[in-house]
Order: sequence, then C-alpha cells, then structure tokens
Amino acid sequence: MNFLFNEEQTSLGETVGQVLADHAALTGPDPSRGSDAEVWAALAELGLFSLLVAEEHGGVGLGLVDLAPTIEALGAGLAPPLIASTLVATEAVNRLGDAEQRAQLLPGIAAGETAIAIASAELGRGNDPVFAECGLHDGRLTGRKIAVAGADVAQMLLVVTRTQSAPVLALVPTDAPGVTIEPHADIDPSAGLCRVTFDNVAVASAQLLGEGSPGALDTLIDLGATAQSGMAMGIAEVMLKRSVAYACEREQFGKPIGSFQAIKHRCADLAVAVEAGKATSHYAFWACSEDAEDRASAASAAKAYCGEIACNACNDAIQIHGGMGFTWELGLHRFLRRAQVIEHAVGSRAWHYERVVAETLAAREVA
Amino acid sequence: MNFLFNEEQTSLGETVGQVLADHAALTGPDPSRGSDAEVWAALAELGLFSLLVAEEHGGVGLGLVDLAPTIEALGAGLAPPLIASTLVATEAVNRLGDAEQRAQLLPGIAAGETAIAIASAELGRGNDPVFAECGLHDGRLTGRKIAVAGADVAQMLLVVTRTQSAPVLALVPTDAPGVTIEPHADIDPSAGLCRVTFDNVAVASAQLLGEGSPGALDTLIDLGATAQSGMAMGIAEVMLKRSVAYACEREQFGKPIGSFQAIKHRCADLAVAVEAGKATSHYAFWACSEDAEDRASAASAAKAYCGEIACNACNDAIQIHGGMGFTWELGLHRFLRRAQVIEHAVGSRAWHYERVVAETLAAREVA
Amino acid sequence: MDFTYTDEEHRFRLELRAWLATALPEGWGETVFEPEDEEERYLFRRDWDKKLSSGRWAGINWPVEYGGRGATLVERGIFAEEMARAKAPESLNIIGHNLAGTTILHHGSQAQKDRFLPPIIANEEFWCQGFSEPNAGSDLASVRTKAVRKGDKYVVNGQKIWTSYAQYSQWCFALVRTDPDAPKHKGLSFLLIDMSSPGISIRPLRQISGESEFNETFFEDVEVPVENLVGQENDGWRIAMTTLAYERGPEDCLGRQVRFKQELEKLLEVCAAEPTANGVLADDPVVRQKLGRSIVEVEAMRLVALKSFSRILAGDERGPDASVIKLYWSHAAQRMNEAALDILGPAAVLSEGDDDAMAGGRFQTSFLQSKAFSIYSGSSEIQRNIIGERMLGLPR
Amino acid sequence: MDFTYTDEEHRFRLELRAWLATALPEGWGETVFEPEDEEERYLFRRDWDKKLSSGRWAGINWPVEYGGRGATLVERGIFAEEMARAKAPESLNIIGHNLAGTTILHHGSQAQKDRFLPPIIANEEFWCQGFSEPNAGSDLASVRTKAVRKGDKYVVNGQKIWTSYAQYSQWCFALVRTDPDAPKHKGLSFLLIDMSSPGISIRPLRQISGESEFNETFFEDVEVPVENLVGQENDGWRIAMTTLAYERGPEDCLGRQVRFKQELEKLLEVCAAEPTANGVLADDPVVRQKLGRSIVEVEAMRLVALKSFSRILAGDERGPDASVIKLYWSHAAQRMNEAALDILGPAAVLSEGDDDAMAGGRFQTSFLQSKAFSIYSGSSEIQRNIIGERMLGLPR
Repeated sequence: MNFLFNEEQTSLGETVGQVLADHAALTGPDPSRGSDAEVWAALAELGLFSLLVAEEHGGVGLGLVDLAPTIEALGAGLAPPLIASTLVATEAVNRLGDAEQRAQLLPGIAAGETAIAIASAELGRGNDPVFAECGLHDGRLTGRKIAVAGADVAQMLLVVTRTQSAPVLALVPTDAPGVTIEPHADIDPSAGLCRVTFDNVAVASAQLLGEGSPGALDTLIDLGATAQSGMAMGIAEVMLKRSVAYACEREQFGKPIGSFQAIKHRCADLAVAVEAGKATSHYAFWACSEDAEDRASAASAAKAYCGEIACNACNDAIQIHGGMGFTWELGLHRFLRRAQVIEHAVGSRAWHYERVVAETLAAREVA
Repeated sequence: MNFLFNEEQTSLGETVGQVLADHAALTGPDPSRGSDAEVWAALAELGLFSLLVAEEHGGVGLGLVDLAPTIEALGAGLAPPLIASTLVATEAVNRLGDAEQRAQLLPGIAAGETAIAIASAELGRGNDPVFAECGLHDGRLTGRKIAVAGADVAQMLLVVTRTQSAPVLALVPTDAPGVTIEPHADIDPSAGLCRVTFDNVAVASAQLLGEGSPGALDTLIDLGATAQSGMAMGIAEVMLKRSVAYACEREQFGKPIGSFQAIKHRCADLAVAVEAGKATSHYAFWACSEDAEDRASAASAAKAYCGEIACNACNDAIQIHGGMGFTWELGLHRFLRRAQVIEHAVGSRAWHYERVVAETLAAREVA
Repeated sequence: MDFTYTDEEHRFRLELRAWLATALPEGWGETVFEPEDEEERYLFRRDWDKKLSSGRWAGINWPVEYGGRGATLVERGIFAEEMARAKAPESLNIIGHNLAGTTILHHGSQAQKDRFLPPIIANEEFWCQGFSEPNAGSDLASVRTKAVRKGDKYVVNGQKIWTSYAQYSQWCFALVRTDPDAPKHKGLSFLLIDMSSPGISIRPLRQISGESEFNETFFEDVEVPVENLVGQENDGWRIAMTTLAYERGPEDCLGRQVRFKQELEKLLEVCAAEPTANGVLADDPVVRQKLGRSIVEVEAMRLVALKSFSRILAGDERGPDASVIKLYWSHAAQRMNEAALDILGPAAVLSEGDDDAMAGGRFQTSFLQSKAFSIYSGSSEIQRNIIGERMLGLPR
Repeated sequence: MDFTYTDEEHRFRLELRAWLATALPEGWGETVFEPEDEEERYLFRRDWDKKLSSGRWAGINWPVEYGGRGATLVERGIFAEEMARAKAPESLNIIGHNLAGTTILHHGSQAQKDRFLPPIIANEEFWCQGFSEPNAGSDLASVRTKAVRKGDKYVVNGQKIWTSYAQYSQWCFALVRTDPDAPKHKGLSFLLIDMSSPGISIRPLRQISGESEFNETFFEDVEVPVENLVGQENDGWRIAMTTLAYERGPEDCLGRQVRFKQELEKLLEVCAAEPTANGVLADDPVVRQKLGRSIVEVEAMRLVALKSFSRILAGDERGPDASVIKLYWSHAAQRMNEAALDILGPAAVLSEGDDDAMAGGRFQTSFLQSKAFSIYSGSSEIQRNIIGERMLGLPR
C-alpha cells in the first residue's frame, strides 16, 4: 500500500522541470514559440522519448505512471503540448501497434526523431471527442481536424477517424500528399495549435493502429485524458506556489496580504484542490499503467476534475496578484491560456463527467 | 422609472411580518404546526385574503406586485405555505375564472373562508411540474399528487391534471368523494405537505379553471413560481440579518467574529446575493402583475435563482453561527428545511433554468 | 505506487470480515438497522462496543500489553474500511480510545495507565470530551472552566459544550484552566473527571437533524483528585495539540469515505430506477453532470486520504495533512448531499417514514447531518487557517 | 413600481438615438469596427470624443453654464444604455469628465473651473488618473508620491501605476503626499499635473489580453504650480472618497449591462446555429443550464442597478450600493465568459483572426479581459470589506 512516487519517478520529473526552467522563455510573458525546437532537442538528449519505449526498440521500458511527475513538470513548465502528445502516442503504439508497427515506429520515437501530434477534435461535433466526421473510405482519408497541437512541426499525425462501421486510429505522416497544416489564431499561440485538412489522403492498412480492436479509441482517450490531467495539475501547482509566494511578499495595510483571511483562505482552498486533483490524476496514471478495471472512469474523472481545478487555480492566482495579476509582464496569462487548451483537449469537462457516470452505471450493472 | 415599492406596499409587508412575529412558534425550533389556524385567522382578520379580490366581490382589488413585500414576509416568517398558495390561487381565479366561478369563489376567499391548496407535483415525472399523469377522463379525476401544502386543512384543491389532449386546472373541494389526503413524513413538518389521492373523483366542467385557454397552466406556474421566489427571498434576508447580528455579537480570539474576513466577506457575498435575488423576484412580481411579454422568463428566472440563493443563505447562516448553527434550539434548521420545500415546489431549479432558455430562444426567433 | 496489500494485511482483513459476519445480526444494514430510539440506540451501541472488545477489535492500535493488537497504520486503515463496509454501528467510546486513551498512553503516569486503560479497551468505561465551551469554540485556548487546587483535590467550575454522549459516559477528559494569570495557552491542564461526581449536570443539545448526540455539561464545585491530572499542570495545550492531530487522520477519512460511497451508491440506485417523463432519472444529462461530479469527489476523498496515509507510512509527521483531508471530505460530502436533494425533484422533501420517500428517506437525514461536517472537529475556517499558516507558510 | 419613462425622457432617448445614427459610421458594430492598432484606435476615440462634444453629448450631467445639459439621473441612465446599445466607442476622457471634472466642479477654485472645465467638456484636453502606486493598490491611502512645496511650486517625486491612457493625456489628476508626518489618510492632496512637464516618463503596461490601456508613470522633480492644488492641502483623502463614490454608480452598470447582454446574445446566436453530433449546441441540456444561469445573471445586473438607481432617485445617498453593483456585475460577467468558453467545446480556443473561430473570436478576448473586472476599480476583496463594514455594520 503506497500511493507515492518512488525516487526515480520523482527525480525524473525534477530533471525535466529543470531542463524546462533553463528555457525561461517557455513561461515568459511572450506566448510565441521561439524555443520549441531547442526544448525538444534538450528533452530528447535527456532521453525523455525513450522512456516509454521497450528495451528491444532502443528504449527504457518504463510505464506511464513512471512519467506522471514528468508530465506534471511539462504542464508546470508550459512545455509545447507536442511533447506530451508524442508520449501518449508512444504508449498508444506500445499497446495497440502490431509487431511491425512497433519495430518501425518506436526506434525513431525513442531517438527523439519522430514527434507525433494527435488529431482528434473537429468542429461541429459539440464537445464529443469520439464522434468523427473525418472519414476513411476505400483507403482514403478526408476531413478536417482542429486544435492539433504541434502538427506543423511533427513528423507524424495520429488521427481519430472512422470507417463506415467503426472508429479507427490512423498514423499519417505530416508530409503525406493531401495533408494541409495551417496554424490557428488562438488563445495560446505557444501551444502550436493547427488546423489539419485531409484531402483524399492515401492510408494503407499498415497505418491503422489497433485495427479491429474495439477498445483502441478508448485507450487513446484514456491515455490522452490522463496526460492532460497531469499537465493541468502542473499548472495548478505553479499557480498555488506563485500565489503563496506573492501573498507572503506583497504588503498592503502594513501587512503581507497573505495574513488576510480573504487571501489566506483562498490559498488554503486552492491547496486542498491541488491535493485532490493530484491524487485523482495520479490514480489515473496508475490505472492506465495497470490497465485497471476502472481505467476509463479514472482517466475521465482526472480530466474533468483536474481541468476544472487548473482553470480555477489560474483565476485564483490572478485575483491574488491583484493589479499585477492581469499584467502581461507577470505572465500569469500564459497559464490561464494554456489551461484553456488543456480544458478543451480530449473532450470537455461535461463530456468526461458524462463518461464517468456511464462507466459507473455500467459497472453497477455488471456487479 | 421607479423600481421601488410604494409606502402602502411596504407597510402591508411590515404589518404581515408583525402579525407573524406575534406567533413566535412559527420560527421556533419546533417544526410542528400548532398555530396554523390562529395565524390564518389573524391574517384573515387583517384582510390579507381580500387584497387580491376585486371590489365587486368584496375585496380590495390590488395586484400581485402590491403583495410582493407581503409574500416575502410570509417567507421570512415561515408562514404556512397554504397562505401563499391561497393568494396564488386567488390570482389564478381572477385571471382564468369565468364570471360565474369568480362570483362563486372570490367572496369566500376574500372572507378568509376558502383556503386553496395547489396540487401539482407528482412522483415519477422527474422535476417537471407540467407533465401530469393524474388524468381527467369523462369527468372523472384519478391520480396521485405529492407535496401538496396544507391540503389537510384547505377547503379547496387547485389540481394540475390533463385530459387526453391538454393540461387542465381543476378546482376540487377537499371533501369531495374519492379524495384522500394524508400528511407526509417530510423534511419540514410545518409546511403541512400532504399526499392527495384522487380515486375517480367527479369533476364537473364548471370546476375547470381556464378551460380551453392554452396559457392557463403557464399562468399558474408563473404566479406560483413568483410567489415561491418571494418566500425564498424572505428566508434569505432573515438568514443574512441573523448572520450579521451574530457576527457582530459573537466573540472569538478577543474580537467579534464579523471582523474576520472569512465571516465578513461571506456576509458581504450573501448581501449581494440577497440584493440580486430580490431584484429578480421583484421584477417577476411586476411582470406577473403587468402580464409583461417576458412574464414566463422573469418568473422562472426568479424561481431558479432565488431558490438557489435561499438554499445557499441557509448554509451560510449555519456556518457563520458555528456550533450553535447546527443546534436544534437556535432554529436555523427551520429555514433550511423550508428552503428545500420552496426549492422543490413548482418545478426544480434545473427545470426553470431550462424554461428561461426556451423562452429566451423563442423570443429571439420572434424578434 | 502500489495498491496491493501484503499477505498478512490481507489475512487481517479477512479475519475482521469473518468476525463481523458473525458478530452483526443477520441481514444487518439491509433489513436490520440500529434502533431509532436514542436510549435504545445507546444500549445497542454499548453492547456493540463490548462485543468489539470481546473480539479484541477495540483499540487495535494500542500496544499488546494494554490489550491492543499493536495494529499497523495499514491495518488501521483496513479496519476503518471494513467497519464502514459492514455498516457497523459507530463506537460510543471514540473519545475513550482516540483521545483519553491515547493521551494517557503518551502522557499518563503508570498508575493512570493501570487504572484507566483496561476499562477503556474493555469498553467498560465510556468517555466524553470536555474541550469546547460556549465562548471557546474555534478559539479553544480561551477555555474558562477553572480548576483550583485545594489540598489533594482540584475544584472545577465551569461549562463545557458539545460533550458528545456525556449522558452515557462514566468519565470526562477535560481541558481546564489551572492558571488564570498565565497567557491563555499557558494555563491549561488535562483532568480526568468522574462523571458521577457531585456537581455535574448535563443538558442535551439537539442537532438540526433532530438527534441529540451532544450536550452542555455544567461543573459546579466538582472535586477531582490531583492524581487525575494528566501530564504536568499548565502543560495541557501542548498535550491537546499532539492528541488532536491523531483525532482526524486519514484512517478516519477512509472509513467515512466508505460510508459516503454507500450513500452515493444508494443515490445511483434510485437514479437508475426512478422513472421520469422520458426514462429514468439517470438518463437526464443534467442529473448526470451532478452525479459525475459527486462520483469523482467521493473517489477523491479516498485518494486524498491514501496520499496522506502513504506519507505517514513513509515516515512523515502527522501535520496539516489532517486539515486538508477534513476540509476536503466535509465539503465534498456536503456537495454530494446537496446534489442528492437537487436530483430527487419533488420527492426530495419526503423523509424517513413516508411511503413515497426515496431510499427510505435517508438522503434527507444525511443532508441535515452534513451541515455539521464543516463545523465540528474544527470549523472549515480554522482548517483554512491551519493549512494557510502551517502548510503554506503564510503569515499570521 | 413603474418602468415607464416620461415623455421628456423618451424624447431625450430618441434625440440621442437619432444623433448616434448619424454620428456613427454606416454599418457600425456590424461590419465596421474600431481600428485594431492601438495608436489608430486612440486617434479614432479622440475624434469620437470630439464629435460627442460637438453634439453636446459630452459631460451631459454638468451644469449648463459649463457646457453640460444638467442631465437628470434618469437621462444619464438612458445615455449609458443608448451608447452601449449603439456599441459606441468608449470615451478616452472618462477620467477628465468623471473624476477630474467632477472634483474641480465640487472642490475647485473659480480660476480652476474657468481654466480646466471648458477644455474637458470640449474634449480638447484629455486626462489620466494618478491614484494607485505599486505599493498603494487596495491600500490607496498609503500613497507615497511626494509633493514638496518650494515657493509657488510643488516638486513632485514618485511613481503612479494603472494610469490609463497616460500616453494620450495632457493632464494628470493626482493624489500626492504633502505631509509625510501626518497619519496616512491625513497628509494627502490633489494636484493637477501638466503631463508635458519635464521629469515625467511613461512606461506602458500590457494587460493579459495583450492590450496596453494602462501605464506606469514616473515623476522626477516635476514642478507643479501651487494654483493647481484642488481643495485644501492635506484634505485629499476626503475629496477622493466623495469623488470615487461617483465613479462607479448604477449608470455605469446600466451601460455595461447592455454590452454584456450583447455578448450573451452573440453566444445564444452561436449556440442556436452551431451543429453538434445531434442537433445544435442549444439543444444540449447541459449547455442550456449554463446559458440559463447566464441569462438570469445578466438580467439581474440590470435589475440590481435599477434598484440602486431608484433609491438614488428617491433621495438616498450614494453609499455602499456602488460596491454591491460592482461586485455583482464583475463576477456575473466573469461567470458568463467562463460559461461561453465552456460551451464552445474545442472551438473555445480559436480566437480573433481564425477562420473557424466562433463569432469572430470575441469570446476569447472577452474572457481574458473579464479577469480584470474583479480587480480594477477596487478589488472584490475591498468591495466586500466596504459592504461588510459600511452596509452591514460589521466591525473592522
């Protein structure tokens, strides 16, 4: 019985956090993407992308739960979301890929040469990340995806699409003929969100991941939702720390503002939310790693709850920082913006709460 | 341009408040119904039930908005809900009754001799106050209503029922053959909630109120929702006043607890909520009186919003009173209990928010 | 990260589960419940406590020499979960075990240990807690009940409040002022007071739910032998703080969580069965959002407790974690209870004893009871101060 | 209770509406908008302010003798509503009209009135506000910017912050410390400072939305003639308090409410049109609950303002009502903006300039801007103190 991370897991997260901290611009006021390539290179050099890859393919063979503190660090450091999406895609290939696909993809991933962007969201489907208009018919992919983080610099796209009968996941190189990638104008330019259009793109059967596996899409959603929950908690924790630090230092009426209950109690409530959110997210990481029975419910719980906590934490931090909080220079807006990207990635809060209920009711019927 | 009550309206409310205050047991810790008949008699003597009745039928001919402060006082004083329901039913008879019905019913109402309980809620319909299983077929009423406040002491029931084709409102004497009235075991015994069963009860056409008028049920809902919103705000305001008084008087750590921001700011937020809720409720009273275009939306807005504010206000008051707050003796639980009765009367919060949206979208289409 | 139990821990769980199956009446929690009458319920719980003692399931964390099992923290967590899972009655002697007993174990003289511990673990003597006073609630250190030493006795005068089960207790574990001139935290002491002493009177305090768990207890010239002083005179505050840290730890939350989850299960059961105009309650998307949040929060209660639990297992001091846990479960449980009534629609008002009440009217009682969660055992305001100051390091 | 307007009030509204129809460019607010470039927008707003003056629609509440219309409170409410309804540009010279002008009107010398009022009402001189400082935010009375009298001049040193539009202003209306030895509320004075004086430097402060409405303004040995002192030396705090009460009244809220309602209308329009897997966004019951609450709260903003408005009309003093109004609209508007992004699903992140953005990406900008509502013009914490102490009478 131990719900803590071991030293290796923790120090991995700390190391990644330090690498990100070396690139101060990541959390600076300017949301442009200047240092993305350097950050990727530094993390690749550290071996981040080899961690989830099995030893036979040149990796370390860790499980997703081993990377939980690392993914929190990616969130806290406002790392480009493409990094986490590549890790999620790696795990998806581990679980859903056949031997050939694994052999073909994993060495490049482990070497940091294959960045994978996940293309799931579409317009016109409400907040549902599952239903796709984007269709695969007779080996041809046609449709449009939005908010694909890092598609413009990735080598590969992992696309949620569907045939007549069922959802499928397709691996499509970003330079495949018929693929058009345009950057969005959006709330968080640093996330590198792109619109990706597929115009009759040829997709061979070998490019389909987990074909015929009814749980393939669920697997991707669970992994993605869990990773997003980790990044959300990274943000929430930074917001807590910065709020507390400012509340200790900033004086008004002759006292540090943290001595006023209006501020102190808000920080305390935020600390409790961070504790609850992290526990929920950590459990989802474990449930994914172990393929626990409640994996889907744990992942959706984490996504819904942690997304909410991160958004609230950003609001709290801005309010506690007062006038400074809404200055561009202080940079809190960077976290506020990124929290929105996370909130709307892999399905909205309402969709995931809905999924928690569906899973829970289904489990009751089985029991 | 004047959104205030005039002196007559205000002093009417104050007078009713004073009469209720004379019956201290109404807001005492014991939720039983000892003084209901005396309270009714005192208010009847005051002429309360004649206020909405036209002069030709022995009344004063005031409009619903004139009674807004009075209905708030009924809420604040935890008056038996049958009093407000009789006022609502009076106004329903004014608006929907034909000449004969008015002549027959209104004099008795004005004299305080006809108390009317409103039977709308049913089990098994979710939170929808509109859809009725309780059916009227071939002049016979059959079905079961729950949470009918004061049915056991009322002379008349105003029943939401339906024929094959449409909802109708039926006036049924409580002593009609086939009517069975049993008191509930419920969260607020002082509300006099009853289960009313109709077993093949004969209902003549002359007993139908607003027959054929497509808006009859909406009218009853708007009047009822508005009255409930007023009572809710009466409760919320008492909770604010008692919280503030206690926060000024109770000392901990050598200071009145109201000097701590945790308490002070909670009171301030409650005061703002009370202000917003009252404004919303008062507007609904006005919109009902004037049959304004946005009557339905205003009434539902008031019911949803004020119900929420009253429930929160009770929670706030209990928390601010600390240990004393959850003692039986202090009696705050009486308001907490009544607020639940109000919250679930005439449709739930979610149903009314839903109705606000439906009305607003419909108005957009017209515009 | 590892949620598995050792074989030994698993055996412990099975042993307890097996014992509970025989100790509780047939159909317990399904068709058989605690008596509704308060006096009868007291007798029932007293008997249950004695049964626990006879099975060596009372004070399992105490050392073996005093009749305990020297249970590990994990075993205590398992104990809390299994008791809750079996819907076992609550112990009447929590104060005896968790507060009085624990304090005597740590700070009592050998004579006190010999005199008081055996009847506690045997549940032959029941204890109440004399901490709060009408003017010392959140500000506990401003206790005014005075104990003046006269020869070999203290003479106690004052009033305590929220003394749960005082009417059924043989002893009171009381915080009293022994030095009125010292700064307020410095003049307090712990006395063990025989509840049959002349000069003690008890007035029950009903709660908003209608139950009378609590009391006001008055002391008028009550004589207490000086040997019933625990620890040093005027050292009571320090002792109280160490003792209170043990009162509400993750073990407590783990047990509560199981009970809250049982409530939530009942709510899901109602939602899955209760018809609406177009299906059942659980089909309503708005209802589902509320259910979803409650499901997540009730699960988070468990996870938050497990985090803290793991930290203590790993050697961390018990600190403000207890406040985080308490603040979390109390508000999450209140939200669940609010959601339940919200969801039930017009039936929300029907309570125990009404034929039409959902799930026997349990949600209404739980709703009322839940209002106390954010007040007792340290109000949420106090917990937020503790978290802000002791965990986050914000200035006073 | 009566929501009708007198004939005269109605004529006032129609006159203004007619004027706006001709004064604003064709297609304004539909196809024609303010320039995006900040400098251009400033020029545009300056021109608009001059146009307002030329139509006698600037400073309508001022007495006729100073170029105003002596507008009644109701007319001011109508003015705010109509300006908002026409989506008219915001005035650049709010500080000139509402703060500097109002204060000079009430507390200025005749010479000051003659010198300063005409160019304000003509919008020939623009003003910025020198109140807050880096260390005097919520605690405004701890202003440190010093003004030391030397002969017929004050020499000003210090730093102001949140000086909106300082870069476009000719004058600054500044609260400065003239007696460093007096208790902090007692040593403050008001100075009118020519922004072209040597020693003034300005550093723009960007907001989280990317816009730069605010500045830091530095004063280094800036000389201000003593005749630019408003009221008595060291009487500045009292003057500031009376002036600030006029800054955020119900008129302000009525105008804002119209603009928030326009946002909400846009959101409803998007929800009614945007397809989902099974209908449009507005068919989703969970979306509808969020919309419902926003509709109610935006309407309540108007009603809360009207209540206060009516009380002032009935002769009540302007008091903590303004804090109630401000606290209400700021949080209600934030909730509406949160709800908007919540509802939009994956498109929530797409902003102005993206082809796929909903309603041109306006919700994203509004969302970011809304975060300042609960901070500027007195933070919510300060408003709660004011309400608690001045309206409810809670102790300090």
